[in-house]
Amino acid sequence: MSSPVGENRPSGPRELGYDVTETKTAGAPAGTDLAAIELRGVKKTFQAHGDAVAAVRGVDVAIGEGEFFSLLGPSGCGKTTTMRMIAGFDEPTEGEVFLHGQDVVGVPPNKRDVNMVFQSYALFPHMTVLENVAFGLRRKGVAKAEVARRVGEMLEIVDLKGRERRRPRELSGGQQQRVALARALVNRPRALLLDEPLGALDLKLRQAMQVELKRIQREVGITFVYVTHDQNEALTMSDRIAVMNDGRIEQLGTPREIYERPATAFVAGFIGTSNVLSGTVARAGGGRAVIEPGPGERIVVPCDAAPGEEIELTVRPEKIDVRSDPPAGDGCALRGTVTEVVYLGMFTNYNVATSTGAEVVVFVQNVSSADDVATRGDSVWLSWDPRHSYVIGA
Amino acid sequence: MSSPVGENRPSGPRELGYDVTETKTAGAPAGTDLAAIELRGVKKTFQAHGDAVAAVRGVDVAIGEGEFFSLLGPSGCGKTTTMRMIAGFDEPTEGEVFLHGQDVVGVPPNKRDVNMVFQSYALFPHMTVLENVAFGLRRKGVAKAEVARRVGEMLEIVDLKGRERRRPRELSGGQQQRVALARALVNRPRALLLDEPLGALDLKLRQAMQVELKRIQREVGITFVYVTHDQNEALTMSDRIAVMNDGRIEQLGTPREIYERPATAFVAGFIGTSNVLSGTVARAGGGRAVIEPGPGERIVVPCDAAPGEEIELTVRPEKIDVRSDPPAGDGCALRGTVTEVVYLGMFTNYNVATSTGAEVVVFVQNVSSADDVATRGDSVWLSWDPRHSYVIGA
Amino acid sequence: MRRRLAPYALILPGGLWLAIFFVVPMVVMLSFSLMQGDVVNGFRLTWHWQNYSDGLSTYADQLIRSLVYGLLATAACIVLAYPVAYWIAFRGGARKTTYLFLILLPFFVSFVLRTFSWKFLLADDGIVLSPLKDVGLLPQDFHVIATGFAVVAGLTYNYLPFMVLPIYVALERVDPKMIEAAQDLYASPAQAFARVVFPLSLPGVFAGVLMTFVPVSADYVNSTVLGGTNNTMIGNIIQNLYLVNTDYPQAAALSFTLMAILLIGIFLYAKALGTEDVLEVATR
Amino acid sequence: MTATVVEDGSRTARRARGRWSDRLLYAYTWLIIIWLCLPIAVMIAFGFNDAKGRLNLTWQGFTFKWYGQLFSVPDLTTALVNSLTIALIATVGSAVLGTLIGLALGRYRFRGQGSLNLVQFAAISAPETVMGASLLSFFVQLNIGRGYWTIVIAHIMFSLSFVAVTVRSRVLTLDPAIDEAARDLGATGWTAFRLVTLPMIFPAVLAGALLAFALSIDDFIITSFNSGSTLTFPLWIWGAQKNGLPPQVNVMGTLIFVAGVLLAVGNAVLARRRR
Amino acid sequence: GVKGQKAAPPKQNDVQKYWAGKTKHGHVNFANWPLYMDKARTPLKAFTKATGITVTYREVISEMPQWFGKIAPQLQAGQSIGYDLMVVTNGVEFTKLKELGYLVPLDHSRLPNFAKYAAEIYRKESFDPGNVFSIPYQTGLTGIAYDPAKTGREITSIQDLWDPAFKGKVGMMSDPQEIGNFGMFAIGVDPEKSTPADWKRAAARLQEQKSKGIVRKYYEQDYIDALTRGDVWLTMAWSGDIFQQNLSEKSNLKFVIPKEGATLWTDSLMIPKTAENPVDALMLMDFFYLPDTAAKLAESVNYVTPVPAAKQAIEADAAKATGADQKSLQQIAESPLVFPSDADYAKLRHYRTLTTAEEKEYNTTFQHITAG
Ligand SMILES: Nc1ncnc2c1ncn2[C@@H]1O[C@H](COP(=O)(O)OP(=O)(O)OP(=O)(O)O)[C@@H](O)[C@H]1O
Ligand SMILES: Nc1ncnc2c1ncn2[C@@H]1O[C@H](COP(=O)(O)OP(=O)(O)OP(=O)(O)O)[C@@H](O)[C@H]1O
Ligand SMILES: NCCCCNCCCN
Ligand SMILES: [Mg+2]
Ligand SMILES: [Mg+2]
Repeated sequence: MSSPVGENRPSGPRELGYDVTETKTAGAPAGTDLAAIELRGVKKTFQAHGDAVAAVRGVDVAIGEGEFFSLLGPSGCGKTTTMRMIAGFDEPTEGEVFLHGQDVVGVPPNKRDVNMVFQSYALFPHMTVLENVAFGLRRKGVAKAEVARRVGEMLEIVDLKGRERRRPRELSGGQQQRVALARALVNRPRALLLDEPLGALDLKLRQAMQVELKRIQREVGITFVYVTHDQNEALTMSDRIAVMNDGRIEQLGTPREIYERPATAFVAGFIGTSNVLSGTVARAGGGRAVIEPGPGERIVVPCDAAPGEEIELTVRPEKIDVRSDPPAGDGCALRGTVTEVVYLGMFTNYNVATSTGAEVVVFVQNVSSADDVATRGDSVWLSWDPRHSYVIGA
Repeated sequence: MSSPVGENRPSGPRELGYDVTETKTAGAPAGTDLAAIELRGVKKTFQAHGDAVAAVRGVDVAIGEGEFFSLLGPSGCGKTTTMRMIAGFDEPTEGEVFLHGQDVVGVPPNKRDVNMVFQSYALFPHMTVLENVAFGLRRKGVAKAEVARRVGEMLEIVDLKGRERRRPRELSGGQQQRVALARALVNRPRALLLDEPLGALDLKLRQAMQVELKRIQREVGITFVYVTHDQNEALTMSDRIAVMNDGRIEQLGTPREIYERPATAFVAGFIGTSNVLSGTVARAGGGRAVIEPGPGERIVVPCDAAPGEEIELTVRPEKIDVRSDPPAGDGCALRGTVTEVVYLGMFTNYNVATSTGAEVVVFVQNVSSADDVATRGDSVWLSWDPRHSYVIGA
Repeated sequence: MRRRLAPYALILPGGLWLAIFFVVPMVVMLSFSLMQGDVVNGFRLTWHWQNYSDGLSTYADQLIRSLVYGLLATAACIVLAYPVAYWIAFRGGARKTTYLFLILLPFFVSFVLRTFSWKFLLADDGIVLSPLKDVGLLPQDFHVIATGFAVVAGLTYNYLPFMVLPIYVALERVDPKMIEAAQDLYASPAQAFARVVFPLSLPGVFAGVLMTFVPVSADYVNSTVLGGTNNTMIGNIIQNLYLVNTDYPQAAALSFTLMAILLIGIFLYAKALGTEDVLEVATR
Repeated sequence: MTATVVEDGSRTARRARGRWSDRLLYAYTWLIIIWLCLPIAVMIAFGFNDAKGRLNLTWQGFTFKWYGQLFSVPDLTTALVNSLTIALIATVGSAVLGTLIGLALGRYRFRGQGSLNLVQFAAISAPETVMGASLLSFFVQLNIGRGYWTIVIAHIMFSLSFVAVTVRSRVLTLDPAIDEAARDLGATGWTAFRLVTLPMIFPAVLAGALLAFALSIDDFIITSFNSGSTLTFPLWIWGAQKNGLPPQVNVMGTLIFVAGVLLAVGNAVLARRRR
Repeated sequence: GVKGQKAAPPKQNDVQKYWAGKTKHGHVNFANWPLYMDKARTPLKAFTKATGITVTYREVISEMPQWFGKIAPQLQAGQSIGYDLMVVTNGVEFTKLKELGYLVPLDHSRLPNFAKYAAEIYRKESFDPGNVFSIPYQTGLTGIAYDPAKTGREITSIQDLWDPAFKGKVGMMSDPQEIGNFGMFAIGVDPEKSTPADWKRAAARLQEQKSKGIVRKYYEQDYIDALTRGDVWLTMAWSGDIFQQNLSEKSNLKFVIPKEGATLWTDSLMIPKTAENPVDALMLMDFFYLPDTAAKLAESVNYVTPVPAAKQAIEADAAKATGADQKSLQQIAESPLVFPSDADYAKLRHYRTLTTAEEKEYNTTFQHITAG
């Protein structure tokens, strides 16, 4: 299910609030459309205890200049391995890696123009913040004054001015994170690879750092390749997301594409909560199929199924409306009984047992606080726009 | 700001979906209304390096039989210390602890009829799952056959049948967590104390375990005292929540009370996201004050402020509506410009710069996917029901 | 590819050193143990297995005595060291390192010198016994030196820190939460110790035994300095056979016999303890 | 409820539960420490004994003269110098070789690792008598005469594994990503080792080296097998003891002791400051 | 296997072959027993003054078998043992050194003092007839030393070493030959004429002494330390040691020749074949035969000197001295322990010469006791 190279590459201002146009021109030589990073048919097999473990089974992807690109997927799906092949710590068993159009297979990490931010930060504990950040420049033989200037600038950007002489252990988790970022960014790499850079932080700090990271990326305009297994993080920050599973990319697209139109059942299940309903098509026509589980009930699905066919469809919990009387119009309508109401502050979670046999989860935003839409045991009607019923892969 | 003893104790079926009535009668001797756990004026001061550290500054609380009670608060606020005084690992410097009506100050932990689940589980690494779970019963001298029966039953409940012979390190994090739970529950304690039992798990597993824990509590009907610093966790699971800060309880109430009517600025800030607006009262009357930041704009606040008074109010992001034209009626209305739109799957986050000077965050549930309510740079109107403007502490 | 060779490059010098000066000598000694002859007429490899049986029968007393002394001293070390290690690990607080340092102080004085120091302290007419004899508390011919007790005590003294350290390390690793968890589950403090703390510290005891039992059983300095006519240990014999009698075959055979017995003992002990991987514990 | 109500009078007592067992353990620990240090105290004291004859057995008055005549027993001085130089060479040698092995064992998985571990385990736990004897057999077989350098060889041989084990356990706790980070930032393999890995494992190398030094300077049994006619401090004491140890031995023992203590304390202070 | 190196007896031209081209280096390393020269090393200073050769003197020998075990491997490897001159007792070790060819044949043309002053009996000792490899340094006896304050009575007999009253307070020697001899005396056998059957009986007697806990320990040279400390009250001892100990420690120890007899031994000077400074060593050997040197040595160690002319020298010294010194010098000149009469010699017994084959049996028999 991996997308052909470049197919999904963004070609203008993103639908997201973040304007990346400026950074694109800043980061890449004008007039070229070379991808910052390109993987072609990349596979990686490890030999472990005599067994061959296929960590990456074939990845094709092109990441544009200045893009915030996320790799999202469950533990062990090959995210880190993909990243390490870009950085040069592992060499692909098969396939090619291009950095700005140049094949870099065989080039050692210290000769690649990308830098990495490790999950554990991997700060040098015996060096001060300053020495950590200056490390890369010094290795490149940059002049002393220049090093000082650039490090100073970078510490400004990550808001660590005044802590130059501290050692990593004397910093908080968030500060350490920023040192790791500065240490990589100060080298002005073609691309920055971040492997779950927020994985070790607690929720509050994590959220704060997400905002920070995004700000910094916009400021420096460098391509970010971001690994996470946290879907919220990926949705919040990315221009595009590649959802990986078992060594392959299952879907590649903008956050909205991935959330609203998951290409596979895996993606649907991995991103957000989904209700899965199934039934036999009663009527069909005009690109729509209708299931009628009971009197007055109907599930309308935009698909080409024929009557009598058994289909399976998906609806997101927040798309569903709960009401006490049957909805008007010809949208989807389903009757059920509330089995569970959990108040979650911003919204309330209702579990509704429906006549299809499936228990449907509904999220209702708590716009009004006084009264709940329904309580446990209530008989209710669920309704939603047929556009939100989708058949996976269709 | 701590509530007087018992004041907030639930006295009937909770507003929550969880029905706790059955467990109440199961857990407590019928006819008594003794609290399972009661703290009266409890203070704890530690001597550290010659300094006196006041960890708990005066806590009064009564926790009912069969209740799921959470202690929520930032790191270092005294949650663990409070818990340890209930379990008997620390003795209060002042005040009394009652377990089911009996003063237990001075009673060692092994003589208290409560059990604890530790954050790190504290499983005995040299014992099998079975030995771990049987440990407490054996210490109490329960007959062999009885031990076997009860341990078997408990392992069934926590879904660990068939792993009796494993050692803790051979189990996954979630399984270890369940062993810890079983080890405590099998003793049928009066109350179970859980100190951030999910703190070490990753997000996905954490969510799964929340559901599991809640199920088990309902099944066994034992009082749970639950410590967490994760607000979502507390909201999801608790019958009542005590929000602690700096050694004191700031607010005690149901999740809804705490979320919708935070008693202090601290609580409001700690639970969920809040917008804070301020302005000068233009008109007042009928228990309502109105601020008029600009033409056609008004913020209505249910409070007794007099005209000319400067007031500060709070609105939750999900209570606010975004529209392109001014709202009708006499609700709150505020004009602003969208500065940021972040798509978050279930909902979209809008940042709106308003004429009050404050940037207001609005969460809009993504009921319809086709079009965003607004895009960056749009001029919009925000509106909300005056009931949702509240002045903290009022 | 270079990565795959890297570890070999790293271990090469040290590995060679161990191979040439430890492994090969062991093999040479093994070959010696099967030779016959003497320095004057030379030694020839005749696969003379009798060296082993001769050694065993001639020096059975010393061999057994060494093992008994080794066991006694090791046991004494455990009994004496455990409470100290326990106290430092759980109650040492901020002074932990200071206490450990005090325990290690004797190591800054030569082992031989320390042993002579005891001989001096406990001399028949020395500063401890002499006053007691003078006031008639002890008979004139009472003595401590030149007894088995003195040898075992000396061994215990010299190796005690080797027992304190590993037990301390193991106890230090025991999460205090374990004790609380046990008490929470109705264990009295004594039960919490017996069922949780002690079993968890066993790897430390094991490491301590490994570090004391072997050297103690093979020691000869203590028995020479503090022992009498009936306290000769197998170490003395081996040393004598090598350095005095130059009877290399017999010495080599005895050395191997000793080593085999000690290793078998260690493995049996490890088995009994349930330590799955002896090497893992030992080389940790 | 298992808890029984206790009368109010003992309330404060109940709040602070008794700790008599702690006090007992505390006293016991000090007793052991005193026992351990007693011979040292005696050794130091008799370095100040104004002994008149050949034997330094009974207290005959206080004097500093032995400190003045510290080097008046020429062989003793030679032996001490031998001991010190041998210990230094052996320390450096085993620190270098052991560190390399420790790095390999901690960082890589490779064929032969098991055997290397086994050999090291054997080298650590083989009885000294056996090690000394086997090395002697080896030298005898090859017709290599014993002396200064055979002692050095033996000392490196038996301390090497201790250094390797110490370094290995430190390397195991290192985040491998740190080395990769250095490479990622443009450092070559050697630069990464020099600037990043070595400084991080240095405390372990130092600890291992100190251990090696202590083992070497104190070794008697293995040395006695392989010393030929070269004397070290322990060997000299052993030989000289037969007709009474001169007070200079106490003085030198005291000085070595004090130096060792200062070294250890200095190291600890340094480590604390570095932290 | 390791080659044996049994050497053929030296032929006449071996001496020339060895000494040809050897020159004086101005330095010599001398290995000796403790308590075998005064603390000031007077004879050595005189030697340096006379010849310009400096001497490194070390008291590294305290028991014969140990010393042999220590040097044999080096000598076998053809390496220096660190000494050019050493003092070795007659007995199995000397025999082995000789047979293995580890000793330098002496060039008697360079030993004029020996030729001139050595007593006749020392020129034909059975262990080295013709002094091919060795010339005597001192001879002495092994008897019993005791602390009368502790024993509370005179000690006169070997049997006193078996007295249960001294349980745990008796010292015996660990050298198989020394202890074997005493065992033999105890059962009334002349050691020199003993048979393997006698060894067994003697060993049984010694075993009994050990089993009863009478023996404190089996000592080398360190018996003297134990005696002085009070660890033992009576012990086998070498004659001169007691004299010196009394001198230096102001102790009141006594030495007796037990009525059953005592052994006479000879400690000889010899040059190991790997010596680096043989010429200087040979010069020092000869220097000890100057009557003056011999006298100084006898005055300080109180062993039997092989130079009869030393007696006059001591008497001359006594004449010059005054008071207590004079008295003690006179005592030395008259002491049977320094200048035994022929009658004295008759009472003394000699070591039994053992072949390599006998040695093993002999050693096993007695080591079984001492290495208990
Ligand atoms: N050096 C290695 N040797 C053998 N197998 C490996 C190695 N590195 C990774 N693997 C395997 O390859 C697969 C992919 O691993 P990878 O680290 O890329 O996953 P990931 O997506 O980063 O997971 P996580 O979210 O847990 O970090 C896993 O099955 C892992 O066990
Ligand atoms: N044994 C102790 N000695 C000294 N101070 C202590 C001790 N235990 C806790 N404190 C202090 O008491 C305060 C409260 O600690 P407590 O562990 O109860 O916090 P908490 O709410 O559980 O925090 P967290 O969420 O981080 O676990 C803290 O300031 C802590 O440093
Ligand atoms: N103190 C000098 C003693 C010399 C004794 N040598 C004789 C040894 C007889 N075995
Ligand atoms: Mg990963
Ligand atoms: Mg806590």
